[in-house]
Amino acid sequence: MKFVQLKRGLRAGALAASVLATGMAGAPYAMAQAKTSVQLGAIEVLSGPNAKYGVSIKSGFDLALSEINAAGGVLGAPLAIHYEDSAGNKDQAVNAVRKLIGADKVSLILGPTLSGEMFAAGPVANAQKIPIVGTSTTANGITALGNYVFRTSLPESDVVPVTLKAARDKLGVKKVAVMYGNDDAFTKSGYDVMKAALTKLGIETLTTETFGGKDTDFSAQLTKIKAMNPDAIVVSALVQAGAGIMLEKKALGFSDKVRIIGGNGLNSPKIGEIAGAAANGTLVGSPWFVGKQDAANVKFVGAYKAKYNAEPDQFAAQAYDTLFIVAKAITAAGAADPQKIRDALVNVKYSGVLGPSAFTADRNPADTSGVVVLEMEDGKFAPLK
Amino acid sequence: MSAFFANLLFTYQSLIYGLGINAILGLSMYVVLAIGQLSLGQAAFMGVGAYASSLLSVKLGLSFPVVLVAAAGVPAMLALLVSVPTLRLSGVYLAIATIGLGEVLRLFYVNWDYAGGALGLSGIPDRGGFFTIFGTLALLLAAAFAVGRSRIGRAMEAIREDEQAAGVMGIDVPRYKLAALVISAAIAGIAGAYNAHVTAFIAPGDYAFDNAVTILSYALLGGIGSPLGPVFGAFLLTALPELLRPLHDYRLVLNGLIIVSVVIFMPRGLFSWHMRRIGAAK
Amino acid sequence: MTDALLEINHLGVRFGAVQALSDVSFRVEAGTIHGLIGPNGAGKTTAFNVISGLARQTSGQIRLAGVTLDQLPSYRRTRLGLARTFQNIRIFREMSVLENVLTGAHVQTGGSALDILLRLPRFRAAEREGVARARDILQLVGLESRAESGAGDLAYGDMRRLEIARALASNPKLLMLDEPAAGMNPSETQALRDLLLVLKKRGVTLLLVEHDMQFVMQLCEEITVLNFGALIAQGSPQEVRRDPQVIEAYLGTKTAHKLEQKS
Amino acid sequence: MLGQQLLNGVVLGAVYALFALGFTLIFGVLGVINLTYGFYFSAGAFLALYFTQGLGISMMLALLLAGIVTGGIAVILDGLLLTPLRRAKAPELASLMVTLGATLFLYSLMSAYFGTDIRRLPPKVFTNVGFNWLGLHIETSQLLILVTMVVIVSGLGWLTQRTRMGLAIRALAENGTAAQLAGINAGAVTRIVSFLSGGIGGLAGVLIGMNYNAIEPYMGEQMMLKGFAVVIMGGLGNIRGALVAGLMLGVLETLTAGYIGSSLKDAVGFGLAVLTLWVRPVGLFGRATIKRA
Repeated sequence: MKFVQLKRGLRAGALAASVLATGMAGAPYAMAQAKTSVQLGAIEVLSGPNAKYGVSIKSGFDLALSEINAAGGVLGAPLAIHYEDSAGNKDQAVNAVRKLIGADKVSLILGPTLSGEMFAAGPVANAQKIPIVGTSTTANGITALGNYVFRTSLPESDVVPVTLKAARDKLGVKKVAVMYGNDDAFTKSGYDVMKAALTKLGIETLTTETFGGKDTDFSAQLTKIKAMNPDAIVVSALVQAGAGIMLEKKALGFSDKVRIIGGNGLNSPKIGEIAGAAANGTLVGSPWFVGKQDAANVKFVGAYKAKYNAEPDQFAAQAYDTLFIVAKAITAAGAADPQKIRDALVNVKYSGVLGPSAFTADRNPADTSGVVVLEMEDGKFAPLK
Repeated sequence: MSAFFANLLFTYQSLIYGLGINAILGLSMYVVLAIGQLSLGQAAFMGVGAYASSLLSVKLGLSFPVVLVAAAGVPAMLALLVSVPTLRLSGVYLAIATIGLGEVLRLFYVNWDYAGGALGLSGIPDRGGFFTIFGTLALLLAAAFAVGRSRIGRAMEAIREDEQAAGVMGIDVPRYKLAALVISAAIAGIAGAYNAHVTAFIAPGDYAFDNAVTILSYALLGGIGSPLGPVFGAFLLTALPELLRPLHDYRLVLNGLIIVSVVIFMPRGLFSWHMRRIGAAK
Repeated sequence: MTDALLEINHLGVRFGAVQALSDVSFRVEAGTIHGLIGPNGAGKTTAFNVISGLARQTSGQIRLAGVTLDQLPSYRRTRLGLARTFQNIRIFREMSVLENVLTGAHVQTGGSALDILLRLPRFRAAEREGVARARDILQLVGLESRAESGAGDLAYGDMRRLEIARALASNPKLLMLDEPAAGMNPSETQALRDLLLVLKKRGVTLLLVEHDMQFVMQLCEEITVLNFGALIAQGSPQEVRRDPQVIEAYLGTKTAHKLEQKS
Repeated sequence: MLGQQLLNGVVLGAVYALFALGFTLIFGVLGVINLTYGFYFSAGAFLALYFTQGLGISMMLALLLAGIVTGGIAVILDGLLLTPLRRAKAPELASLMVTLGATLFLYSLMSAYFGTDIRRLPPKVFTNVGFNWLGLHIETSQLLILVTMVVIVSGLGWLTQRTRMGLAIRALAENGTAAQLAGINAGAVTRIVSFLSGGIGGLAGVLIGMNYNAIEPYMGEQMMLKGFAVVIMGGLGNIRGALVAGLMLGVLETLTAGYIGSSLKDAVGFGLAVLTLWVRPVGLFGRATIKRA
């Protein structure tokens, strides 16, 4: 009896294996389509110290997902996202990519959250010819990982020069001090962009100061900067350090005219929440801000608030648009086939809460016309007048 | 059928590689703990191996065996330098000094533009695979057993139990401590090279305090009665986050709970078997 | 007189404000059993620690078979033929009895690291030989039946004997025993005395710290007496027993009482 | 500028010293590197947030309450985790490991529950006011840190040197077994020391969270590395040493950032710690006798 059971078990196993084997040969995507839904994967930082970014992104995806599926999904079937938590760890991000491709058979992967994770996970997806689309990976060199690696977030090099030019032309900023987090890929590459842009715009750099991403004390650097009397301080930092700099700058009695000019990292409502009045006057460039008054954005912000009882940040907005872009590409591809989706993605044009978007030949976002320079006023970013 | 396994291997490749690499790290920790020293520098030595090997691969395109020699040699040399002051220090001082080493190296990588600075080093070629990693692990395990079952293994255990009494047995305690730290650094460096060459990307923050602590927990969870303990501990702690994936946010919570329970209820580790320390039949 | 194995010259040890030993000199002749006695706190264990290299003298000299030991680390002294036991038993409790003795034979055991890694026949032969020798020593101390037991599981008296076996394994010229009879019952003490006499016959010189006066007086040919870190008497058991300073040092204690009765 | 930089340094140093005090106390007396210490720091900040925002208690009272509650947590954790190990005479490494697992557990529980968003004390609860004097600038929260540090240091000094309890604490620190033989209730002293250490950690968390106005679950872990450096420099278990080493580190870091280069700032701490280990392994103020292994 036992033997028979064992034999039956073996046969079932062999059957499953043969199904999977055909799957490997290329048919499963058609099967998946006929079966139920189009499978996407998403790798985000959902636990650990950087979970705030991943959670925002997931919220954006989920909102877009419910809207897409409420409207009938794609290719006549609902869209499904398998979430994998990378915990901000590149090894786990790689594990997740492999699991999504090998076990979940996804047609496309969203994420990972951090540039460092993409540098490790991107090549794996690329080698398997599965498109992988980062929504928050702004470091230099991301899309150079391969033909299947995309990103929808504007790299800093498209945004920062716009901000600095506005500061020079509208506010008469001629000499600045620069501060950047030197132990983080994101803030360091942001600094590289700032340095190049400052030179190009002919703005004088009085001093360049660094700090650690987890530092809380910036008094030494700011005291030194204050003595040099700059027109503005250009800062490449993430929210926590950025807000700390603003608070300390105010505490040290800088004139309000000395503004902070930041990169993408400071483009978060959290800045106003943490730094309060000290954040006023901060300039950032962004394709999006929460108070953007076009119909698509008003609808998005309203729906987001209704669903999560919180204001969306730029990570959520970027994720929200990205899922629509991907859905449009899948529809254009006509099948949940990774190769076809990739080819469709390259050509897809979409207009969402971030304005019009498309990809360049090297799979970076093409449209930078939407970049506006924002100014922090009473805890909210609004366009610089 | 083979496609099924090919798929399985693909899906769990980095997990499987991770098991092997972390087991090697567990062994490197074992070499130090077996002599009663507590080093929290294993992650730092791993990082030195990773950086040294990756730079040679990426910048000079050297062949993998050559790269591996450097991956073992450079951290070993560093260990030699570090051990001069730390050998005089006992227990917790060595632990904290080696934490300092990790932190100093992190700052060094961050400021070292040739090695990519804060951006890290990407595009590391895919070298060494299943057989390299697990072959190394098997070799090291065999070596650990061979050494354990000899006068060297007995001397190490003697030093772990009672340093002074070991000295009275005629054992050159400082030399043993030095050798243990240097060898463990070389082993960690090799693990670092494997890790770098299968994940394609390394960054300064990859070898920080957290990782040192994780490596230590491999050995403590598994127990140090024999070299199998840390290997077993590494397997478990590497597989655990993957097995616990469905728990999402509460994954690390459970991970911590497991470590606490093991230490309190099984203070000698999960795998408390003691190996015989004699290299001949009875 | 000419072939003193151990020579202690003007030894002084100071721990902070405490002068643990001051100007102590004595010689241990080869082939003898030499006693080192004195009331508690006299500095006997300190002397042992300094001779074996676990503590450093602040002045004076130690010579073993003509070699100056002064600043040598303990393992070098062992290699020169010195072995010791500890008052508060310090065996390796997590090893087996046999492994303990083999550890004691560390210096005697051959096999380079390469031999060990490749498990060459040379190495295995050395291990076999080591095990055979260790078993002989265990037989000598009467522990052969416990060879495979965990050392931490032994009875107290057996632990003391294991410590002696471990010390013997290094093939010492001078064996220093710190209260070997402590905690032993009369029959164990008798066995220990026989063992020490056998060792003496085999040419091992013994330096003995012991509180059991009867034991010391019966065994030792020469006795050195310390009190408050200073040498107060030296000589044969008969001489020492009659020494007024010694009697005074022990006066009021049970031992002193015993001493007087015996004389 | 030098005056302001020195003041910046002293304030930063006070932050380090304040954090390190409880850490070094627990090591000095109980002989354990208790990695859960950083958690009390985070927990204190979150508790203060809850007391002021959730219960509407005033800031000063919340500060005190947070210290008391974190002290209590420390006592409970010590009882649950370390007391069983002490009783079983487990090796030193086991205690390190158990606090490690507990740290992982506690931090991740906290971030799973509260999220990892940075929180701040609302302005109506606490607003910093700046004072200017002779061209120097200092804030209320910074003054509060300096004052608290002085109070704690002198309080600990009084407790350990002038009271019977202090005598018991010193005896336990000197030699656990001997203290117990001398009739000291080691359990009670352990609980008191855990309470003090946890309370100091919690207070430090509130004050420092308030000063930088950023409270998040992992804030304690960030402090641990600097804490290690200070405790090494001052000598493990040395309260006066932690104070002086903390201030020294703060001033040197600030001067390095201000006059040499800010990228070297973080290297100062571990550079000094490593130097201390080379030259004087027992720390600047440690006694020359090291405990025998």
